[in-house]
Amino acid sequence: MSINDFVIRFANVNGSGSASANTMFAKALFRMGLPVATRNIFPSNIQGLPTWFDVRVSARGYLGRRESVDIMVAMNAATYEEDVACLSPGGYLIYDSTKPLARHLRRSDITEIGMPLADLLLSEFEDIKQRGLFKNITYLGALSALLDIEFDVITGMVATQYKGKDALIAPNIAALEIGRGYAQRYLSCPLPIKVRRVEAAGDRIMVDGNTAAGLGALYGGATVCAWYPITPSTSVAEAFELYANQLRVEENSGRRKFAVVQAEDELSAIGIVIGAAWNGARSFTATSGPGISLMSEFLGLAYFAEIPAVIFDVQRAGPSTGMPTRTQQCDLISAAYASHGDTKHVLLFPSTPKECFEFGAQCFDLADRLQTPVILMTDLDLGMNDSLSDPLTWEDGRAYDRGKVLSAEDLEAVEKFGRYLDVDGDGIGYRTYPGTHPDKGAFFTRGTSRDEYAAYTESPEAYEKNMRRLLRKWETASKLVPEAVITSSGQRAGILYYGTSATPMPEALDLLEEEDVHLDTLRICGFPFGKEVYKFIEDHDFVFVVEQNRDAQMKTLLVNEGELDPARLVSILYYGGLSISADTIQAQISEYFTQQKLPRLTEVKS
Amino acid sequence: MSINDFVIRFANVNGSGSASANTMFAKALFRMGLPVATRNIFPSNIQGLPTWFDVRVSARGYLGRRESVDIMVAMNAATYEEDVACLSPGGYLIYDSTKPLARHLRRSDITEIGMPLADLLLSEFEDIKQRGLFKNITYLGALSALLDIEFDVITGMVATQYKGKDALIAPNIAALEIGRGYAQRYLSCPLPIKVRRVEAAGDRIMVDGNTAAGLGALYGGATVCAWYPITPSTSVAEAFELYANQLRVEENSGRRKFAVVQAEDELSAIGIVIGAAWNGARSFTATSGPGISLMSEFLGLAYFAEIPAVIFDVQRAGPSTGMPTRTQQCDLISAAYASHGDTKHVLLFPSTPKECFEFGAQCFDLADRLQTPVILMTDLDLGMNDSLSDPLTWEDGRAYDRGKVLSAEDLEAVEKFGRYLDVDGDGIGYRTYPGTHPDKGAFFTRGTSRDEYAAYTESPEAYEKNMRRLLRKWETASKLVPEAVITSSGQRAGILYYGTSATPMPEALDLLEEEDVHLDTLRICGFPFGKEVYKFIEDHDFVFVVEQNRDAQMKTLLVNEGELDPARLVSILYYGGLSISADTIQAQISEYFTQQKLPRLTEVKS
Amino acid sequence: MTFVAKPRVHHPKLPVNEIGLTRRDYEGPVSTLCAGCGHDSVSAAIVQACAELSLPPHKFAKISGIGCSSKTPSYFLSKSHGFNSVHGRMPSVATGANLANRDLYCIGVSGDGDTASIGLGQFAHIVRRRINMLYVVDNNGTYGLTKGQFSATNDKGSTSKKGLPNLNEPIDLVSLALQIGASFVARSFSGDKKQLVPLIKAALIHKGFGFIDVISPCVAFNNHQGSTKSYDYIRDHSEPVVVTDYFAAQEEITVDYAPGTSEEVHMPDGSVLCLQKLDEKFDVHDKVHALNYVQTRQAQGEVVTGLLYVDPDASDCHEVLDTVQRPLNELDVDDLCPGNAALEMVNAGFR
Amino acid sequence: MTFVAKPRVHHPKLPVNEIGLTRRDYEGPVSTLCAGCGHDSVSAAIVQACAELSLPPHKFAKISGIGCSSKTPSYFLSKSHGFNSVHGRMPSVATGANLANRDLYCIGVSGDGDTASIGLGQFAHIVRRRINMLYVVDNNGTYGLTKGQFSATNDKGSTSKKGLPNLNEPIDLVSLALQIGASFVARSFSGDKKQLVPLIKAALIHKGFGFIDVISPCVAFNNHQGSTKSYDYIRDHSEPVVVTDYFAAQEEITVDYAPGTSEEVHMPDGSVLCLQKLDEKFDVHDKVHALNYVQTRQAQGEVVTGLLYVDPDASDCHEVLDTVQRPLNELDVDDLCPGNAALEMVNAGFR
Ligand SMILES: Cc1ncc(C[n+]2csc(CCOP(=O)(O)OP(=O)(O)O)c2C)c(N)n1
Ligand SMILES: Cc1ncc(C[n+]2csc(CCOP(=O)(O)OP(=O)(O)O)c2C)c(N)n1
Ligand code: SF4
Ligand code: SF4
Ligand SMILES: [Mg+2]
Ligand SMILES: [Mg+2]
Repeated sequence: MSINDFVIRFANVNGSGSASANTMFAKALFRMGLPVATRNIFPSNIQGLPTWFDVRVSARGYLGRRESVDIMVAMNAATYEEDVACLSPGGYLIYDSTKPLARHLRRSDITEIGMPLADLLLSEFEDIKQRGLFKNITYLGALSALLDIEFDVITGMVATQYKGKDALIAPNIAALEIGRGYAQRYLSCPLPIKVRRVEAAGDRIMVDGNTAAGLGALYGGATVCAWYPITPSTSVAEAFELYANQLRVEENSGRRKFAVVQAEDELSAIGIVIGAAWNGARSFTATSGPGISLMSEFLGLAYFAEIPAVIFDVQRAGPSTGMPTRTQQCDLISAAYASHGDTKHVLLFPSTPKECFEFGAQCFDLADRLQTPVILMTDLDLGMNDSLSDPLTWEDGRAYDRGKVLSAEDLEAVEKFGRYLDVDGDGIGYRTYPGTHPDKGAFFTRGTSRDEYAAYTESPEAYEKNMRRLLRKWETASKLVPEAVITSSGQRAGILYYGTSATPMPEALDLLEEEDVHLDTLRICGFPFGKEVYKFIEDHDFVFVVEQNRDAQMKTLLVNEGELDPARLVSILYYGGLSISADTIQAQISEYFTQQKLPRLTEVKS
Repeated sequence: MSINDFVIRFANVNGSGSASANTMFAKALFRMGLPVATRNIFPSNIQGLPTWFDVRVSARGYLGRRESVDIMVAMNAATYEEDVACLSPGGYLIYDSTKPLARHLRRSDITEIGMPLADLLLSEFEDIKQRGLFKNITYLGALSALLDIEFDVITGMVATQYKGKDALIAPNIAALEIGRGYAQRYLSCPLPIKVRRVEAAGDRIMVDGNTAAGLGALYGGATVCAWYPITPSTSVAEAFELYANQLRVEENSGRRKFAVVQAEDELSAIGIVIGAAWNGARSFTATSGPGISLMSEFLGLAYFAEIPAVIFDVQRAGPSTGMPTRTQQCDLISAAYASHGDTKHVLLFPSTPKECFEFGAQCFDLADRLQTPVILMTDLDLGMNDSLSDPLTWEDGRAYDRGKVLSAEDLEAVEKFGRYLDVDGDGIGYRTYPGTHPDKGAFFTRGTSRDEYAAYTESPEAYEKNMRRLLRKWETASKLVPEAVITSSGQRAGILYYGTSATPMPEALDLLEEEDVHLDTLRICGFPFGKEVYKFIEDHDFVFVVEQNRDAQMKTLLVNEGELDPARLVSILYYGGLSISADTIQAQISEYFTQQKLPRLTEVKS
Repeated sequence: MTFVAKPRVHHPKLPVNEIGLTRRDYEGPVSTLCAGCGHDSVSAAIVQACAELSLPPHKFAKISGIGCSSKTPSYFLSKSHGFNSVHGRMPSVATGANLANRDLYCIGVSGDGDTASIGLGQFAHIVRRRINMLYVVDNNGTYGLTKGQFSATNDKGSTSKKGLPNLNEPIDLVSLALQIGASFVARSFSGDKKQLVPLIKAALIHKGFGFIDVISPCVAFNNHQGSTKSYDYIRDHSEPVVVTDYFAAQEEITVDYAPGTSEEVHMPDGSVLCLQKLDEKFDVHDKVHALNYVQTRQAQGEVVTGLLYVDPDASDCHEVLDTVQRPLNELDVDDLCPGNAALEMVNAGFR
Repeated sequence: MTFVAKPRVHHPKLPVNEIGLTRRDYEGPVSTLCAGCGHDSVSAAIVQACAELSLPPHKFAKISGIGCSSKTPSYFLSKSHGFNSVHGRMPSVATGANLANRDLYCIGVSGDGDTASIGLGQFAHIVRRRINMLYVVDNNGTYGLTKGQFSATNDKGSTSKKGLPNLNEPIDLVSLALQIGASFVARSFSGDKKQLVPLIKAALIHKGFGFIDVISPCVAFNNHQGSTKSYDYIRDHSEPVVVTDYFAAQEEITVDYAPGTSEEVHMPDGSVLCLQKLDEKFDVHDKVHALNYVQTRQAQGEVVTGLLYVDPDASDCHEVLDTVQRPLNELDVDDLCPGNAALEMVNAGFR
């Protein structure tokens, strides 16, 4: 008997309307107060290929991917065999029993729950397309009975979903009832796995990271968004535009206080962002790996010409087109050192939708303050799946930090304006927006070497001086990016992670605790790394670094920027394109302890 | 009194024909058997800005840049002051005395040698443009007397230079004689600094690295060259085309056995290279930093789709447009890890024109064998300046290694062709060219994940397996790239360098020896690094790493790929855009020994 | 369960072509595009054209960018190599492939996003380079694979699935190709195989750059009312200007058009295009005229289709570059390496 | 010694314009281009046009790519900000700049390499986006800064300095701009200031995308005999089709053209373009016609110059996007941030 604790997987065909039905399922559980996490595993294709939708319900609030499946709703003939195979022993298989199951597909260690879905719908709906769509709703109805979901919550979901298209509400509810009725009549309900209303979700919300990031840009004061469609980042720009149209329109005129341009490609998108940022507007683009590659020449320009461009990189599995609908954390090196020559870029690593919002907004302050590109490094797993998140909040009265910008009055007071003078010793000069003053403060921006007064030069000394100042600015950046989040109980070993590798961490740590492995933790939020990161590493004998790429890219950054001995960092890697699970982390760490013959007891450091 | 040992600097205005006169000067000395090195320091501009041309003559054969100047030929009014200032005490200043020197420009610690050049030419040449051109030749004539250069060698140079434009020979020789005559009559000739015929240059040649690299591509069997103009790489493609037109034309038809395409940009250039390489032609492009940035998406495709593309990166000072006519070694990270996702690329590092030729040719064998991009990392200093080099040689009968390519007959023998099967355990599959066989061996190439039979898949296991195979291939690559060049006398400390940082090394080591600093040396020739590189580092207490960039990019690669403790690598950096000098290396190393209070005696390791 | 199977129909007695192959030998594996997608019809037309031309199915190079359209080369001609490269860069990859082996038939397939947005520069420049290939754009006015954004060929005023109008002027690829100087330019419709197949044949045989802009509706994102790239809209607004029939060299010419409106174009390989001009004044050999015609009709809301321009005597890239007849990828060290003696001469020049 | 000084001439009594400034206030530092380079004349024409229009010299944004041409914004209007960006990407940077502050006059300067090769895609798409700016190409048919390679606007058959003929067809930027839908299209010659200055004025005042292709000879690499972009060649082959005079809103119109061949175009700000048509049949408001005209004359070896097309009522990007009148870069947190209460409503939607 298990309450509020299971993984259910829906195996469907994409383009068949299943995603919205499955989302309703997840959201209904959420509305019953359960912590739920969803993961949509979809193909790079529009219609007709296999897709899976995992919903994890966890009484303890674990939101990471789990390797095992307790309930399989197997609706795709093409993957039926593998779907049945991946069900955990003791699990429940829900299938369409209109045709009998082939003998070789049957398993004795699971419970098979057949429903003649096709038959049920055949009698109810004439239209073949409708039958397809309502099939998903029908199994949802059955699940409500099987899992003991409050029915009015589900019907409420339908009402929310089809608000404005009211004609659809009744047939959907009818379909729900067909499923529920069949289950109540013919199946033993509820199953030993079921749900029960709790208050665990609290005031939390369910939202995807991209929507939150789009809202972050909106609240952060972005006025120019230039983008080019690419999975999994498209919905960032779409969310920005959607909410800006609602919340950022001039009162009387109805005119827009923002501009969204779907550019012809990523080169153009970043160029627009840089042009707008140079001209004093907060601007951003959203893209994924291939876009970062294409933007790299421009990113070098922005670094050297000192332009506050903001980029949201929603990472997907590379290299090249790779697996565009799978998740990874694999663009760290290409983003951190994007462009030829000696370049370095500021990165932020959100772990939750709320951080997508907050860091998303903060990017603009940082970019303006540091006069350099800032890249938000999120990924498909966080960006495109609905996750449980604390509600988004904004402190009214918070001002934007526009950085060192001289107004006409400021310029009047300045003897001789020098764009690249390091007046304050923090490596950051003062800039002016075009058109500020009739006589003072105009300068020529270029990607070529110049002196402190922005005059072109090829002098080795002037060049080197400028490059050293940029390193000073880098140092300043390390103090401004969000600090790492640390928990410490004085263990000998630590574990370090970032972004979505944090999601399975509470569960992984609990699993490890059970094995008497105790670790202090550090979650990286920004690059360049603050002192606290290096101190944490120094304070531990060795530190695990968890990441979702093959080449241990965060480790590379840590070692390279901090002059660390790489031997002290032990990589825990997963790069299969699904999100890393607690099981994977636990297994690799456990293995390491065994191999290194390390003791597993808490050892408080002397 | 100094014989065959000095640095002479010509300060001119660009677009005034000085480069060819100064080159004749250098070549004349070379023809007298002297080891000479030239360095043209030119602006990113076509006409009217300052340019300097350094010629170093060294009896000991040192070819690196030297910081001090013994003779200054100051022909540019705009830079006169700084030019006079940079002359070493005791040096010689040659200037146009038509107008008297301003008092504040005079120095008592140098010898001023005035020649009324403008006056001399005024009477000889009517045309004002001719006067400008012949002025350079006239000071050349004077120098022949001042430095005791064999006059027939110089006149011979003129004859070579103007072969085909015979009408120009006589007036040039007349101009030479005007200068020589004036010097012999009015100046005390020769100076204590002078030259004398020796046999030190041997059978060596004087050639720039780009020409040698273009020849390397020609000898290496490249048939498709696609490029886009960019300083300092343009002359690679031009040299390839020039010599191919001479040496690679079909006998009877006169048709070309190669295709050169000036593409519309670098994205297109690399696309053409990849398309041609995929279709079985050896193909390459030449570019510089901005081009590498633009090519990075395509480089990721070539890595993942396993296409043997060859790129010659002639590095210039970044970031961004930076200093396009200055040299650096600053594209290492962007080339090695070009593209998003987990990518790594093979790099070769030539140090001399001969290696530009040899490695240039070898790139094609390596790319075909490894089925991956190979990037030749040269730079402006090596690429655009004439250097002394051993003659280029080719072993007749040497075959091209086209790698694992199946012919129609091979395919007949194969049961089931699997493009990405690791049959040999070296991570390299067998490929087929399009059109090989009517029924077998065709496959679909893509930048997306696929199984061993080239079928599209999003399976995590298939993806991971493929990515691990690529790491195996990387391992194979480390055994195939040119080995590091090591000299060892069992010192405690070593010094590691690559590319043009090797040029000043003999001199730097001699200077250090004088200070009782003795170092074993290793010159890196390829990436991924071979075992010998790590062994060298292991065998020494610490190792200096000499490079011409700000961010110690080679050190980053060494640490990252070898899991080294970065504390053992001490960076010697110069990034002012001129080439690194022996003085800089010596000073930094000496400083390190002093700071670390290290003993300076040879200590043979126990 | 949802079964999405597009079964391969078996024809027990498929007709064979001149080289003894059936249509099946030119097909590919089952498409994974949406049922009803115009792109699948384009693929089918390519299969038919290649089969009818009796070209050896392995002697093709199929190149594409990224998009639903760019996936299609995996669904036809499975005996030939294909290369699904990166977004917008098919033209450069195809250029390289053609330079490496001039003997292969090169087919490039792209989408309107792939060609008219990110790839516009490469498109214009491959036209200039006169690569000998068939360049097909599966033009649906939308970004299918990224789920329905407007593409640059989407007409001003045409609406999205949600009903929002497009505010930007379209880029007309046919006009662009004509203006930049393509030697073969046509427009067609995926739903009109009768028009499309002869055009594909002619473009394949044409020596030089053969461009066909195929309106190919996206049933998932751009086939609604309000779209100007829907099946219905194109059926209503397409205005064929020339009907083209293709006859191979030895084939008997079996069409008989009214005199004055017809023309025979003789291709260098001996094959013949029979043209029936539906607008008498239309001249298929005058590109300025064709451009003017297309633009004028477009201003009137008509979509001109058919063969718009052909220069049967055009030169291709290999002629311009004067490369050898043998494919460059067949040359080996003996052909390519000038040897050490030559190098010694080269060295001498550096002394 | 070589003295290369281009001294600034002093005019003791320079005339002042309506806002009390002299020509000097619109100039920049001394150019570092080659003496005689056409680009410097274009810069001078921009200076003259801006001064005559009495526009505040700091209210400009000057954007360029990379090349000799792209350096020129540092040599005019030194009181305004400039941005020498990366090769071929001026259009995108200018787009961003214009979106951020619609009140600045935006001048983009590019080269033929910068625009017709690497930047062709961006060029086509900025036309589509209707950015309100003056876009000038200093067109010399060559890559000046990289020392004389053929560019994509170099005519077929035109020779290099070494005498080798160009084998590729040119890309004609004027035709491209017309065809893609630019609302103001002109061609001129750097050596013809009388023609060029009014065109620059008109393009600056034009609300929308104003494109001027200026043939601007490169004395270092493309001014020899055999070049079709040399001073001599253009003087011989340029065919002005329309003479344009620009009159500001209050100004008295002082030209008097023969009736039938003249036309007054009224710009939205009240200024007037007086056009004298040298070819009576030429219609400056019909882009299909203009394109046809340019292409036809081109085929005859003539370089049509002058104003080729103008739509004085064109809309610009800000109208299409319906942005607020205030420049976006002036809006601060109070204008931009919807505040926490709104966020709570947003949160509610996620429950
Ligand atoms: C560099 C890059 N940017 C963006 C994408 C995402 N992307 C994939 S397909 C596509 C558009 C395809 O549209 P189209 O070429 O019209 O093809 P269709 O799917 O409509 O046939 C885009 C933007 C990508 N793959 N690569
Ligand atoms: C990405 C990139 N590729 C190549 C270059 C080298 N480059 C500098 S200027 C130039 C061509 C300029 O030609 P054009 O735009 O016609 O300007 P012009 O000098 O003729 O005025 C090139 C190719 C570069 N700066 N950046
Ligand atoms: S989304 Fe559109 S273009 Fe893509 S396969 Fe489906 S119908 Fe075709
Ligand atoms: S090289 Fe040509 S384009 Fe460049 S400045 Fe000189 S004349 Fe002008
Ligand atoms: Mg499309
Ligand atoms: Mg040019």
